[in-house]
Amino acid sequence: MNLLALFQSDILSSLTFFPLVGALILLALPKHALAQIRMVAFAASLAPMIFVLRILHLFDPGTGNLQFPARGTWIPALNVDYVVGLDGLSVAMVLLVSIIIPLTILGAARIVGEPQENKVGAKPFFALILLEQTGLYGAFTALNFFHWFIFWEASLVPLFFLIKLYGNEDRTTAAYQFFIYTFVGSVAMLIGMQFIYLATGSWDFKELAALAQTPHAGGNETELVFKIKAFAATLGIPFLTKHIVTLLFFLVLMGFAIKVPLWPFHTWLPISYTQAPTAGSIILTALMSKMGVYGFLRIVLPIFSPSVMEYSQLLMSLALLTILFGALAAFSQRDLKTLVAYSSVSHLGYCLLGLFAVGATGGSLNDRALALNGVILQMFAHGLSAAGLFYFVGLIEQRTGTRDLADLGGLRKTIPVFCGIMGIILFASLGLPGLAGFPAEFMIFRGSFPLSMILISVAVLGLLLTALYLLRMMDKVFFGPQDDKWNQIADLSGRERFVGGMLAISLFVVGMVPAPLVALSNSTATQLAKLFS
Amino acid sequence: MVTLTHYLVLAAVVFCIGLAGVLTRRNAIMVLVGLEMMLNAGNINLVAFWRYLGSQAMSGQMFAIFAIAVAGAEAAVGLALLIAVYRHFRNVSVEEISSLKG
Amino acid sequence: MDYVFYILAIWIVGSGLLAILQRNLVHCAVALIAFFAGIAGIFFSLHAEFLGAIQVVVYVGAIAVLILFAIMLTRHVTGEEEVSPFSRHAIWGWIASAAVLCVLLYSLDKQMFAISAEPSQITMLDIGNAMMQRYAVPFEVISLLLTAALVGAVVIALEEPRERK
Amino acid sequence: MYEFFDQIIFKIGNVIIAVLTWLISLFATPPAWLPAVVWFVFKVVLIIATFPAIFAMTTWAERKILGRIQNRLGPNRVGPVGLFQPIADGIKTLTKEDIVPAIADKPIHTMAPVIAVVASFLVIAVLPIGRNMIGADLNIGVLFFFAAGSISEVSIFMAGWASRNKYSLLGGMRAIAQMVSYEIPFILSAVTVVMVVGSLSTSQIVSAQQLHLLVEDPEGLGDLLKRVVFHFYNNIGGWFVFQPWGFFGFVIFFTSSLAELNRSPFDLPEAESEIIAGHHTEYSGFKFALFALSEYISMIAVCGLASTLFLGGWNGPHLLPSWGWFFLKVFSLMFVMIWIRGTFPRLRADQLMGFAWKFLLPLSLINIFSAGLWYHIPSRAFGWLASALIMGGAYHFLSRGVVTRDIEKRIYRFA
Amino acid sequence: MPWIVENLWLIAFLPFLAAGISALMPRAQKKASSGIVIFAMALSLLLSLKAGGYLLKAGSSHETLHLVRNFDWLPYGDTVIRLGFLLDPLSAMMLFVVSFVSLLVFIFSLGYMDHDENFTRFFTFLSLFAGSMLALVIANSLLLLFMAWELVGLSSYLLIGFWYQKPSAAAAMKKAFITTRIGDLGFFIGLLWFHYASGTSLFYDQGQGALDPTKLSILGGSAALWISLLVFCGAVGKSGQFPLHVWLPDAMEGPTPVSALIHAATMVAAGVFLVGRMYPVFEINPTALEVVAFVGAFTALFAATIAVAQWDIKRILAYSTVSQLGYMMMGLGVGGYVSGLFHLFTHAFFKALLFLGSGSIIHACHHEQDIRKMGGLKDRMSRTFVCYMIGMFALSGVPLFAGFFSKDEILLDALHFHPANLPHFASRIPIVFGLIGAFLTAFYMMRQVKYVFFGSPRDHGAQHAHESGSPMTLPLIFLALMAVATGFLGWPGHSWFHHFMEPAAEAHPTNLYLMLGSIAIVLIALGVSAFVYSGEALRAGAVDPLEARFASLFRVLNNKYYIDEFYEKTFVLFTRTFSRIIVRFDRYILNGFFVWGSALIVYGLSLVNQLIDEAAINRGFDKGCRSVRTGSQWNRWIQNGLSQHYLKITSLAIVILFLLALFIGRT
Repeated sequence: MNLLALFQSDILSSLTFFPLVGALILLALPKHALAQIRMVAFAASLAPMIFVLRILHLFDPGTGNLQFPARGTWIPALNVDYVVGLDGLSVAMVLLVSIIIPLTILGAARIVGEPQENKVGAKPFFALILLEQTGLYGAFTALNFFHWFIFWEASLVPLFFLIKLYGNEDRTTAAYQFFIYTFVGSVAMLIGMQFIYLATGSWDFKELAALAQTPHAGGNETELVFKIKAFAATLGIPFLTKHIVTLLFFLVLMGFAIKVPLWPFHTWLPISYTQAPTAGSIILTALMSKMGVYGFLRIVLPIFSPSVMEYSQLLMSLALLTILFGALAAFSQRDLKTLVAYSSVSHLGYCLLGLFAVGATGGSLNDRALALNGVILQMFAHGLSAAGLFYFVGLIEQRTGTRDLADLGGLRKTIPVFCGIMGIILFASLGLPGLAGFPAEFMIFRGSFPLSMILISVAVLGLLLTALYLLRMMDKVFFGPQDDKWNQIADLSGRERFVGGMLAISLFVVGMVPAPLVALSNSTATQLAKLFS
Repeated sequence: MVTLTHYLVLAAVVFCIGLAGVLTRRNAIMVLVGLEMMLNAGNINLVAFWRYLGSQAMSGQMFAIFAIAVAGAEAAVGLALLIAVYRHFRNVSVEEISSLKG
Repeated sequence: MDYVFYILAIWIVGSGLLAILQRNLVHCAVALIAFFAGIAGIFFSLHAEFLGAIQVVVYVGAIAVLILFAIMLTRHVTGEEEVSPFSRHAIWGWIASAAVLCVLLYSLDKQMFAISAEPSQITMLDIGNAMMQRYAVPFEVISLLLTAALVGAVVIALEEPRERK
Repeated sequence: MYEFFDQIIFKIGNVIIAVLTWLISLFATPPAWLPAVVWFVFKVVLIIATFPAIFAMTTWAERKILGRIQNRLGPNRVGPVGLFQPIADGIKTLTKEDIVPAIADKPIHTMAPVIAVVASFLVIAVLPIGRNMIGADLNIGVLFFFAAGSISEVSIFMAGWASRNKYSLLGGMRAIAQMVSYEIPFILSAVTVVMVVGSLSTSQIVSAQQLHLLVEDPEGLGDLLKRVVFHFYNNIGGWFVFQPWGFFGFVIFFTSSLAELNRSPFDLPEAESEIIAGHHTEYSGFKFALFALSEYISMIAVCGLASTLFLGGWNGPHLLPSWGWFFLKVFSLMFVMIWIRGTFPRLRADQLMGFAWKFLLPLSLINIFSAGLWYHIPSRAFGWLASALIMGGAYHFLSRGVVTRDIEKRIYRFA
Repeated sequence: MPWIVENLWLIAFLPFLAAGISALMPRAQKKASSGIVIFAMALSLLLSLKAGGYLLKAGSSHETLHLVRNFDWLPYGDTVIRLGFLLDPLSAMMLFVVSFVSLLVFIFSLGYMDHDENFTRFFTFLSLFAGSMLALVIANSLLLLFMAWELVGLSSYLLIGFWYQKPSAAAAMKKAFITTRIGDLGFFIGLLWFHYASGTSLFYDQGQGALDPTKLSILGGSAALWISLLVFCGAVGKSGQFPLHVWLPDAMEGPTPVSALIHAATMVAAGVFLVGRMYPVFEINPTALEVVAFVGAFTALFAATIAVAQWDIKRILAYSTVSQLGYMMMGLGVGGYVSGLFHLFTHAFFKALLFLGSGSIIHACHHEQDIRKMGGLKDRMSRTFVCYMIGMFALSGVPLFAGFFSKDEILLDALHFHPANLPHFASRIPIVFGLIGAFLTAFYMMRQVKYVFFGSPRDHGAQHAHESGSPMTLPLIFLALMAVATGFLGWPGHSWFHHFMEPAAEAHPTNLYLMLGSIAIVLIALGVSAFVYSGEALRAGAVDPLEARFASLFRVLNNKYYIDEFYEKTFVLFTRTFSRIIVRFDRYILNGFFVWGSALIVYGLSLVNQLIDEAAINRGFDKGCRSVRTGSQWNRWIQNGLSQHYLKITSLAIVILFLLALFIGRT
C-alpha cells in the first residue's frame, strides 16, 4: 500500500547514489577477496536496474515534460537547487548506463591489464567503475547546471584514474591528455554558463530554456538574449556586447564538442581509448561520449536555438568531417583499439549530424523530430555496439597479447563462437538492418535529408567507409590462414558468452523493434524540434 | 534571591582553589586536578552568564560544552603523558621531571 | 529556591578544598568526584540540564576515573602522598592564589547583584541546531581535537593500549 | 476493551490524586510548594517500593531459572516453590553482622554501597513505565540515564579500593576497565535512536515508535479486520528494532549492557572462581545486600532502557496495559540475561577487550553512519536496504577480526 | 483478408527461424540442422505455391492485384513509419523462383557439402539467405526491401567467405560486400528521397501507397529521375552491372551451391527485381529507363566478351550471369517489363542448373575448376552431361529451350525501342548489342562444354571422375525439366506469363524475322565454336585456338579488361593514401601542433612563474625568518622548565598589573 509510494519517493536520487553505497561497501572488503569484490560490485551495479525498470514502468511516454521531478534547495546564495527529473532525452541514457555498467563489471574481470595482473588491485578498479556509474546517473538526471556540472566533472575523475592506474603501456600521457583536454572544454562551458547565470540569475535548464523561448517585450529578441546583452553592456566592451551570444554559444559548444568529440577536437580520444583498460574504453565510448551528445540535447539546443540555426551549416560540415575523417582514420590503423576508437568518432558524428541538422532550414517538424529521435536511438545503439566492440577487442588482446592487426589472422578457426558474436556486434556497428545501428542511422539520415540534401548525401559515404574499415578488421583478425601460435587460444567462456550474448541480443531487439525505445523519447524530441520550425 | 554575582563569586572561589591546587601540589596528577577545577570555574561563569544575560543565544552553553570537550581531551593527553613520564622516571613529581634533556 | 544554591556552593567549595588538600590521592579523587557532581548540580540549578548531564558523564564517568587510574598506575596502591601541600615551598603558591582571589572578588562589579534570572526553555533540539549551524566550525574543530587527543593519548601511552582516550 | 487496564490504572491514579488533594485541602492555606512536594514524594515512594519488590522476585526467578538450566530445583524450601526465599534472604542479610576489615579505608568502604544504590535508583526516574507514567520527564532523559549510570563505576572502584584486599582491588580495576570500554558502544548504540528521533527525551523516543497509519470510517467486517491489522502494525511496526540499524543497535546495546552490569559472560570483575566475587568480597550483611540491590535494579533499568529505545517502550497492541507491555519486555530481556548466564562460559580478559574495541566499537560507529544514511535517504525502502547492506557488510567483515586463532587443545596430564 | 496474405510473413519467417535454430546447434548435429532447414524451406515453398495459387484464382484479366498486409513499425513526431508485406504477380513469381531453387540447392548441398566440418553453419547461412531473399521479395516498402537487401548482402558475404581460410575467399567476401555497398549508398539516398518525396514508406496501401497511381503523380519529373537513378545504383551493385560487376566473378570463391543459388539464380536477380518493383517510378521520366537500357546492353555485351576468354568453369558461368543480367536490365530498360522479368524467371532455373552441374563436375574432379584440366566427362558423368547440355542450350537460346523464348522477347522489345529524345542509332544500340551478345553466349557455352565433356581427360582428377550421388543429380534433373518447361509459359503471341504479370498491357506482336535471325546467330555460333574447339585444341597442354590467333586481345579479355587493376590503382589507392594523410594530420598537426603546442606554452608560462616565486617571494621570506630567530635569543634565560613556576609568575604578574591598572586608571 504505502510502501509503493515510499519506494517511489525520489527514485532518481536513490538510483543515482546506490552505486556509491556499493563502492563504499566495496572499500570495506578485504583486498584479496576477489570473488566477493566482483560479486559485490556486480550486484551494486545491477541493483539500479530495479529502479530503472520501475521508472520505465511508471514513465509516461505521452508527455514530453519532466517526470519524477524532485527538488531541494542546495546553495540558496547561488540559486543552486538540487533538481532531478527524467524526460525522453535521458530515460534511454539511464537505461543504457544500467545495462552497460553491470556488463562491464561482469566482463572486465578477466581482461588483460586489469585486476589480477595489476598491482593496484581489483578493489579500486571496481569502486571507480561504480563511482563512474553514480556520476553518469547524476549527469543524466540533473536539471540544474551547477548540480549537473558536478556530476559531469565527477564522472571525469574515475576515468582518469582508471586510465592512469590500469591503462596500457602509454597510460600516463593518455590520462593526462584526456583529463586536461576535456577539462579545458568543461572550463570553457563553465565560463559560458556562468555568464548566463550572472545575466539571468538562474542555473536551471528548464528556466533557461523557457527564457530562451519567451520573446522580449518590444523587440524581436528573446528574453534570454536580451538579458545577456543587457548584462554584457554593463561590462562596457563594445565588441563583447555585440557578439556576446555567439561567444557564449561557442564557449558552451566547446565543452560538449570536446566531450563527444567533434572534429577537430577529437585528438584526445584515440589515445585515451587505446590506452584505457577495456572497461575504461567501454565506459568512455558507450557512456561518456553520450554525455556530450546529451549535453547538446539538454543545453545547447533549447538554450541556444537561434545560434544553432545560424551556424547549423558550419556545424553540420564539422560533423560531416567527423564522420568521414574518423572513418578514414580508422581505415588505416594497425592497432585494433585505435581502430575501434576512431570508429567511435565516426559514429558519434552521425549523432552530431542529426543534432545540427535540426537547426537547418527546410523540412517539416516531423523530419526534425525523426532526426532527434534518431540521435537518441543512435546514442543507445552505439553505446551497445561500441561497448561490445571494445569488449571483444579487449578479449582478443587478452588472449593473444597483441592488438596489432598484422599479427592476427584466421582466428575464426579456433574461436568460432567468439567470431560469431563479435561479428553480430560488428555488423550492428556497421548499420546492418535488423540490428540496432540501422534504424538509428536511417532515422538520422531520413530526418536530416530534407534539411540538407547535399550534406546528407555526402554523409552517407560514411556508411561505406564504415564497412571498409570494419570488414578490414574482421578480415585481418578472423579470416585468412591461421598462424599456428593461435592454435591454443580459448573460445568464449560462459561469462564472456553471457556478456557478449546480452549485448548482441539487446542490439537485435532494438534493431527489430525500435518502436518502444523511440516512443520513450518521441514526445520530448518533438517538443525540442518545435523550437526550430 | 540568587543573582549572577553569587555565581561569579562562587566561580572565582573555585578558580582560586584550583589555582592553589596547581601551585602547591608537587604531584603532577594533582596539578591536573587543579587545572580541571579551574576549567570548571570557567564553565560556571559561562553558564551563569548564559542564564542571566542571553538565554536565547546559545553561546554560553555551547562554549561550556566545548570547554568540557577540551578538558576531556586535555585530561586524556595529560594523564597519558604522565604515565609515559612515570614509566620513564618512575616519578611524577613536577620538580623532579623538569629536565628537558630526557 | 536560594538554599539549593547555597547548599551547592558549600558543597562545592568544601569538596574542592578537600580535593586539593588531602594527602591521600585517592581521597582527593573521591572528593574531586563530589566536586564535579556539585558543579553538575549548579548546572541543573541554572536549568542547563544537558550541560549538567554532560558534566556528570564526562567528569565523573570519564575524567575522574581516568585520574583514579592514573593514580593507581603511578603511585602505590594506597595512594599516600609523602609531601604535604602545606610544606614550606608551597607558600608562594598560596600567596599567589589568595592574591588572585582578592583581585577577582574586588573586580566583580557590585551592580550585577541587581540582575535577576529569567526563565528560558532551551531544548536539546536548539543545542543540536546551534551546534550544526552557527557553531559548526568550532564543533568540527573540537571533534578533530578529540580525535587527535585520542590518537595522541594512545600513542603516548602505547604500552597500555587499554587506556581510555 | 483494549484500554481497560490502562483505564483502571488511570482511575487508581485519579483516586490517589483525589485523596492527596483532599489531604492537602485539609490545610487552611496550603503553601504553594506543597502539592508538588507531595506528588514528588508519592512518586519516589512508589519507585522505591516497587522496584525492590521486583528485585526480590528477580533473585528468586534467577535462581529458579538457573536451577532449571542446570537440571536442579533451585529454591524450594521457603514458601510455595520457594517463593518466600527472597524474604528470608532479606531478613538474613539485615540481621547479619556488619564487618569492616581493619585496614580498610573506612569512610570510602561505607560510602561505596550507598553510592551504588543511589546511582541505580536515579536512572529509574527517567524510564517511561507506561502511558504518562514516568518519574521525571527530562528532556535529556537518555543522557541522564547514562550520566547517572556512570556513577556506579565509581562506587565499584571505591568498594574495590577501600577494601584493601587484592582480590577486591583487582575486581574493581577489572570492573572499571570493562565498564569504561563497554560504555562507549553502549552509549553509541543508543545515539542512533537519539539521532533518528531528534530528542533525548525517553517519552518522545517512545512516542516516536508509534506509527499513525489510519483507515477511514471502518465499515463491515473486512474493514474491522483491516483496522485490527493496522492497529497491530501501528503499535509494533514502528519499533526501531525492525530497522537494520535498530536491530544492530539493539544487539550492541544489549551485549554491552551485559558487560556494564558485570553479568555473565562478562562477569570477570565478579568471577567467583578467580577473584572471589571481586569488589564485594569484603562486604557482608546489609552492605552486601545493597550491592546486590543496586546490581539488580541496574539490570531492570538497563532492560527498561533497551525496551524504551528499541522495542517501542510501552507500545504494543492494546491487549495489555501499557505498563504491562513495558514490564513484559523488561522481564523478557531479563530472562534472556539469566538464560545467557546459564549457558555462556566466561570470556578471557583479552577477548573481552578485543570484543569491545575491535568489534563493538567500530560496529556501533558504522551503525551510527547507517542510521544517518537511513534517516537522510528519502526512499524508505532504499534506506532500509542500504542500511541493511552496510550493517550486514560491516558485521561480516568485523566479525572476521574477532575470531582469534584456534586455541590449542589442552592436554590433561594428571587427570 | 485472405489467410495467405495475412500470413505472408511466414514464408520469410520460417527460414529465419530455421536459421536461428540451426545456428544454436553444435557442429555435430548435421542431420538435424539440415533437416530443419530443408523442412522449413519446403514449407515456404508450399506457402509460396499457395500464394501464387491464390493470386491465380483471384486475378482478373485487366488489372494487377496488389494484396497487402501492413503494420506500424516506428512512430515519430505525430506520424509513423509503416512496413508491410505485399502479394502481387511480381512477388508471387519471385517467391516461386526463390523457394523452388532454394529447396533444390539445399538438397544438392546435402551431397556437396557432406564432408565439410562447418556443415551446419553452411545450412544456417543458406537458410538465413533464403529468409532474407523471401523477405525482400514480399516487402511492401522500400525500407523493408532495403533491410532485406542488406541482409541478403550479408548472407552472400558470409557464404562467399565460407572457406575463409583461403585468402582469396577472404578477399572476395570483402570485395563483394563493399562493392555492392557502393551501389547501396545510392540506393539508400534514393530510399531517403523516395520516402521524403512520397511521404509514405509503403508501395501499395489501398490507393495510398507510394506506387499507387494517385500518389505517384506527386513525384515530380526530376525527383523521379533522381530517385530512379539512385535506386538503380543499388541494382547495379547487386546485379553486377558495369561498372560494379567486379565482385561477382570473384564471388565464385564460395561453395558452388552458393554460386548457383545466390550468384546466379536469386540474389543477383534482386537488382532486376528492384527495378521491376520500382518500375512505375522509372516510367515517369523516360531518361531513367534509357540509362537502365544502356547500362544493361553494355553489360550484356561486355561480360560476354570476357566470358569467352576465361578458364575457370565457374567464372565463365559468372560472366555469363553478368551478361544475362545485363540482358534483363536491357529488357526492362527498353520498356519490356514482362520480358525482362521473364528472362529472370527462366534464367534462374537454367543458370542454377548450370551451376549445380558445374558443382557436380567440380565435386567429381576433386575440386578442380580449370576447364583445361577436365575433358572427356561425357561418358563418365552421363546424367550430369545431359542436364548440363539442356542448361547450355537453354542459355544459348536454342529453340524450344527456355532461354530462347525469354531472350527473344527481350530482343523483340529492344527492336521496338524508339525513345523520342534519342537519335536513331542510339536506339539501335540495345538490339545490336543484344544480338552480338547472343552470338558470344552460344560461342562460349559451346567452348566450355567442349572443354569439359569432350575429348579425353587432361588430368588425373578428370580421369577418376564418376557420377555424383542422387542428392546432387536429382536437383539437376528437376532443374533441367524446368529449363525446358518454363519457356513454354511465354510462348510468343500467347504468353501466359505476360498475362499473369501484366494483364492490362498488350505485348508486341511476334516478329518472325527477328526470331529466325536470332536462331541463325545462335546456331552459327554453336557451330563455329564446336568447330574451333575440337580435335587438337582439346588435347592436354594445347593453347586455346583463340589465344593462338588473337594473343593480345585474348590477354586483355582474360584479364577482364584490367578493370580490377584499374580500380586498385585509382579508388583503392586514393582511399588508402587519403586515410593515411588524415591520420598524419590528426597526429602531427591537430594533436601535435595545436594540442601539444598549447600545452608547451602553458608549461613555459608555469616555469616563468616558478622563477618569480623562488627569486622574489621565497628568498625574502627566508631572510625575515632568520632575523626573527637571532632576535629571540635574549629571552631564553627566563625559562627554567618548571611550569608551576611560570604559573606563579603569571598570576602574580596579573595581580600586579591589575593593581597598576587600578591605581593608574584612577588617576
